[in-house]
Amino acid sequence: MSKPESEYKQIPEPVENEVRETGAPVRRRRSRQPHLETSVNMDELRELIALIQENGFAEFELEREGFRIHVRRDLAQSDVAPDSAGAQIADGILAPATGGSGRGATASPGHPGARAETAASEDQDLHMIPSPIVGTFYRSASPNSDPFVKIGSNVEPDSVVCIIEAMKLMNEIQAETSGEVVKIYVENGQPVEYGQPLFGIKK
Amino acid sequence: MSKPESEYKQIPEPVENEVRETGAPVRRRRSRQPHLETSVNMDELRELIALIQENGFAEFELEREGFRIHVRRDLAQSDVAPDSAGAQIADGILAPATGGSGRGATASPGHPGARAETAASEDQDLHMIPSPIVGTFYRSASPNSDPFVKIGSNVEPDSVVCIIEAMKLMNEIQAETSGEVVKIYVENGQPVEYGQPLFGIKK
Amino acid sequence: MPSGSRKFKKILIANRGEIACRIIWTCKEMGIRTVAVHSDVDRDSLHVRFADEAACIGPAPSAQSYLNIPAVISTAEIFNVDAIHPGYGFLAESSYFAEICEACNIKFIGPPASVIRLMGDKVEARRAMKEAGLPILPGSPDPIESEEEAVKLAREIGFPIIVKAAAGGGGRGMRVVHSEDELGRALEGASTEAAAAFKDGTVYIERFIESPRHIEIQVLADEHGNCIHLGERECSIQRRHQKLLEEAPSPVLSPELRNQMGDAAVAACKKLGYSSAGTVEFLLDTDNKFYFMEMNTRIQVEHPVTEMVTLADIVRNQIRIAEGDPLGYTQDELMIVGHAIECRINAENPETFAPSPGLITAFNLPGGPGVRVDTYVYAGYRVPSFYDSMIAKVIVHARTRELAIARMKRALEAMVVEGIKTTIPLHLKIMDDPKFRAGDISTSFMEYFLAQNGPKKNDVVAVAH
Amino acid sequence: MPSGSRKFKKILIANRGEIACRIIWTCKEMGIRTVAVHSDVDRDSLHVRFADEAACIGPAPSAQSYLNIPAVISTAEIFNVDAIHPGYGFLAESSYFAEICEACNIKFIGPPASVIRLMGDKVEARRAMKEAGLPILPGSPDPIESEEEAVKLAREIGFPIIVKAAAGGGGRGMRVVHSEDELGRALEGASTEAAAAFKDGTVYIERFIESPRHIEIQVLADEHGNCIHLGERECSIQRRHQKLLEEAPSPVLSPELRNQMGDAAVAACKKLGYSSAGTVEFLLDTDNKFYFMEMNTRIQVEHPVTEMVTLADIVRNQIRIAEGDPLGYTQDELMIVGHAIECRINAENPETFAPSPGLITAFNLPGGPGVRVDTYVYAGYRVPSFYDSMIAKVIVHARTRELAIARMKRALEAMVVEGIKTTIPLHLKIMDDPKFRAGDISTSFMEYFLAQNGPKKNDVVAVAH
Repeated sequence: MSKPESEYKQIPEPVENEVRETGAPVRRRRSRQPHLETSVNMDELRELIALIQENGFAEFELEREGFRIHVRRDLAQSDVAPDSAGAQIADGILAPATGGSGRGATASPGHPGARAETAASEDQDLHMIPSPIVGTFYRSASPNSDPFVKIGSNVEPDSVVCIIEAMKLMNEIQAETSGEVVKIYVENGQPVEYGQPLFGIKK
Repeated sequence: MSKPESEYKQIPEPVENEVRETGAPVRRRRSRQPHLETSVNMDELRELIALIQENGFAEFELEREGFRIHVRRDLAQSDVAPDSAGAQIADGILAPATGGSGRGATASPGHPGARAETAASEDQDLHMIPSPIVGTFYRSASPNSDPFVKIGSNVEPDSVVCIIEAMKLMNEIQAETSGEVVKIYVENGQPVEYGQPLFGIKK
Repeated sequence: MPSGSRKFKKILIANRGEIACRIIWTCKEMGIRTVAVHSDVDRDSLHVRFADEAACIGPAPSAQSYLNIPAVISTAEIFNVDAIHPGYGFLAESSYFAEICEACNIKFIGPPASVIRLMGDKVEARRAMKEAGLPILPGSPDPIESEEEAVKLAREIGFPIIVKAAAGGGGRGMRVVHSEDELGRALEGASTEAAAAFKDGTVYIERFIESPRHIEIQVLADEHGNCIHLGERECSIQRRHQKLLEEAPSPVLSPELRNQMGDAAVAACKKLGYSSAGTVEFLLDTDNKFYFMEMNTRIQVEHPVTEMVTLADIVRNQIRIAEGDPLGYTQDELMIVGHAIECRINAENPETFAPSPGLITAFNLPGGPGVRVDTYVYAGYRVPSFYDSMIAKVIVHARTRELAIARMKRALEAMVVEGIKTTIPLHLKIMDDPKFRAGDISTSFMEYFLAQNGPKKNDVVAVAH
Repeated sequence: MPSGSRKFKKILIANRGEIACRIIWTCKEMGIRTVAVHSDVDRDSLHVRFADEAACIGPAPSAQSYLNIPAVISTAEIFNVDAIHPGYGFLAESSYFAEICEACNIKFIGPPASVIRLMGDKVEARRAMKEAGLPILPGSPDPIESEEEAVKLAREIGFPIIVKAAAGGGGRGMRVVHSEDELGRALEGASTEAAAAFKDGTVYIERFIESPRHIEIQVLADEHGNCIHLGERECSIQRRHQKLLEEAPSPVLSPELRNQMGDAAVAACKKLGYSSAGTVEFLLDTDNKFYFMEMNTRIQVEHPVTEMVTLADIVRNQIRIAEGDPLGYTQDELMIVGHAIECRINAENPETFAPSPGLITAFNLPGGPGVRVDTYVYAGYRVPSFYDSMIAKVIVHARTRELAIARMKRALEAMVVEGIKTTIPLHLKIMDDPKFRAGDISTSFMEYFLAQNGPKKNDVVAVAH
């Protein structure tokens, strides 16, 4: 940190139209819900579940080499919320998908978000604050200042919860929700990717 | 049929050990039940579920070499006999394999047995007499003699039901079961492949 | 090791799809680690799976992910890469991006930013290439300022002429003009279209050649002034200026004409100070006269046909050049063996060309002698609707063009893609076309072909979800 | 068209697996219809799917289906085929089958039955090839009748010697003998093993060469007396006399030695009246002396490496020769470009070599430059336990051996086969072995390699159901 000129190297100004829109980094705010996309087998499972739903089975169970699905539907009380049933099934599928079960797949060992996402997926009832950009996560404004938030902190939508450094620019991230911080998924100084869960908020 | 020497051309005698066992054709008898190999993928699973649905099963369970499927359906009234249900599903899996539903597949348009087998799979309760060899199917000993059997004929295990010509040799095929001939799946003079259903017998 | 030589330990690939995989294969062969960047809908793409490291850099729209320079650079810095390979499309021809890489001490795998910028402006490129000795079509050396100027110039050149966007590409901002009274409207139309597409309404005019061939020369130039060409590619089979299939060599080029065009391209690149792989595109008229059209300062989709007939690995050459190595062989050592054809397999309705993204339910790749497939999809993959529709390239190589056509047919017949529509049936029909088989092709081929094989009146146009 | 030329309209392929698919690809390219035969467990095999017509000819055991001559001939007659291609294995080297085909007026795609029979008897083959001018190892020109005769001969030759079965192949009925007192037991053991395996206990002895290379010459001969060779294949990487990977060209052959061995093979084939494709196998000792070992009168598993470096289609040549055509090119026109390697991917435990049949749950094929895959399996296919364990061949081609090794590594890394065990990890380790990389290989390579990389003591040997 001795020579800020070299550390905080200035990016040349854009000179071409085609990419100017995405030019120099600016302070951003998170704009998206957490991403819960899963890998390959999800599609088959989605089809399978659709089939089960369409056909109105009371119970469905499938077990196969490290993979097992079991669906039961109480047809007597059809007012059971289908959403929660769907969520449960999605959960069962999410975990192995992250582990790289798909075909044609070698896991990406260096994938910065892999571990954190797995952890995050366990916390069903929490509201996630995902990273709006790829960069380096900092819990405080400078090495010797206090973290913006800790476990137990209460946040409002405009509370700054962390900084993500990208291309030497410090982007303050706001909570955009209110509630209590109950989980912090990433460590200070850790790289984060787009959409990676940062905080779990209990409303 | 003018020159039997050329029509019924003689095959040279085997001169090497390695294939001598399978040498000249001899009269054979059918010796094997149809093969019930399974392999499961989404397409087959979809067919399976459709099948279960169509047949209105209350419950379905299949377990095989690391693969197990169990489906139960809430039905107010159901008198489906479980034994025949099992047979139906086994047939259901066999049929599409012949039809070429798998991936990477172009149907074999010239496949001599495709149509007949599909037809045969519809006749669930019949005992099948399959062809023990590949060859040409004849219903009678010569063009101007009567067919060995007709619809309604009663057969005993040693009854000759047809001739299959292979390499100019006429192979008499015996019924190896007793009962009434209710279906004849192939036409006189038609090529048949190994395992292709020839007759449906009602016990 | 020559001075300035630097060995890359890790490369970031600022792209997706088959070209990202293609670059990964060569990096693996060279022992270079790879970092994939991807949008959030591309998590299941094979380039993410086969790269050593990967980061999601934004949501599906390209502008927020694959064109998001701060996100790409930030990822490059986090993963501490030595170089960035831009592939084709996206940031590949952004001189701004190349400059940023340079400023951040990340080697941009491509030519100098100044050359990218020069070749990106079609008017400037024509002027520069004319100075460098390449024949150009009679026409405006400068942007057209007024209709009067255009009329005067058009009279000099003689009709038909073509109006083109200076910043153009992909056929947008173009108008063919057959007579003086059409000129005014054509200028206006082309300029408006160009302004909308490229944010630059500048247009120029040049002589229009009916039914030319599109022939391009692949060049390789190192940073030490060495430059060679790898022969030509025949890319005349186009629909709306989008190439559909490409061949090497061209069925009509004599060895003399090949050398003449190749030598001209090499001489121009040397004068330009070009380095890396690049492609000089020419129009070839029916008298075998050739005219410079434009230069692509990047790897091209159709590079594999050249690789098949020369056994060169063009991506490896790009990387070695970027590392500062001199070219590994000379023009005299180049050998062109046999004939190669590439068919672009797009997720499109083969009759209406409507995009057909969606879930691939079954996938079988052709194998056997002389068949190469570059792809990033697999059974169970959902082709997203956000990007280019090309899902695979099938490339064949055989002793002769006739054998290559037969090989392509059987390869396409053995290729199974279920769940989405693809252009495989279209390519199969092209392989059977008598004019194609005779090598009697030009950039008007597809107009003729589609008139003969167009969709039947009552066909339902199925646009997938 | 030369006299005796006949064009095939339809060919029956008396085989299964990847070679049946391989033959179908070429038939499609030649516009020849194909008939597949298959056992009842092979209904879902790709050769059945991609042939124009198909018939089930028997139950799973080969003797009742793929070796069932009446069923094959009967099918050929029903479908009215012009010719039968036997592939390799099964009926490919049955002179009896070739004779039956001839008697039934069906062209057997291979050499004359008399040549197949001659080359099938290893003692007779050695005598014939010696007469035809090929160097053979010092040893018995005749079957050994008694131990006394063997002792006398062994003293002349000098120890070590090897006892071999006349009808042998695949390493059965072989014994290396280092001293006179071992000789009696070796003769008896080899003869007993040969009698059990081949129903013929005849043995002979010859000089044993320690750590030779296995080098084979690919020949093509037409029915008009023309014969050429396509260079050599290096097949020294074997385990229990089963080839695991093959290369072309050999890392040690000089152009002079290649010509010498090739010319010798061609001269011998001409004297023999050989036609079709064939392979003359040689042992090469450390002094670069070569000795005739045996001749394979059929297409070989490893033929693709030759196809990669010569751009020849060997199956096409077989068919054209069988049609009565003269060879399409001369020895002078042959060019060997670059280096090719083939890895045989077997459904086996890569450490214990126990067979691993079963359901393939995921399957991804490598693509990109210089990679060819010949296979018949797919995701969802169940590898049967009745046949050969080879499920695929991965072949790469690059400018140099070093680049080919790097290419093979990345291709194997991109190849995913889940649900069964395969030899992919074994091949990956071989690619990293310093001796292999240096080209320092012989037929003893795998003994050295497995001693270094063998299974750990506590490994559970997983034999699949």
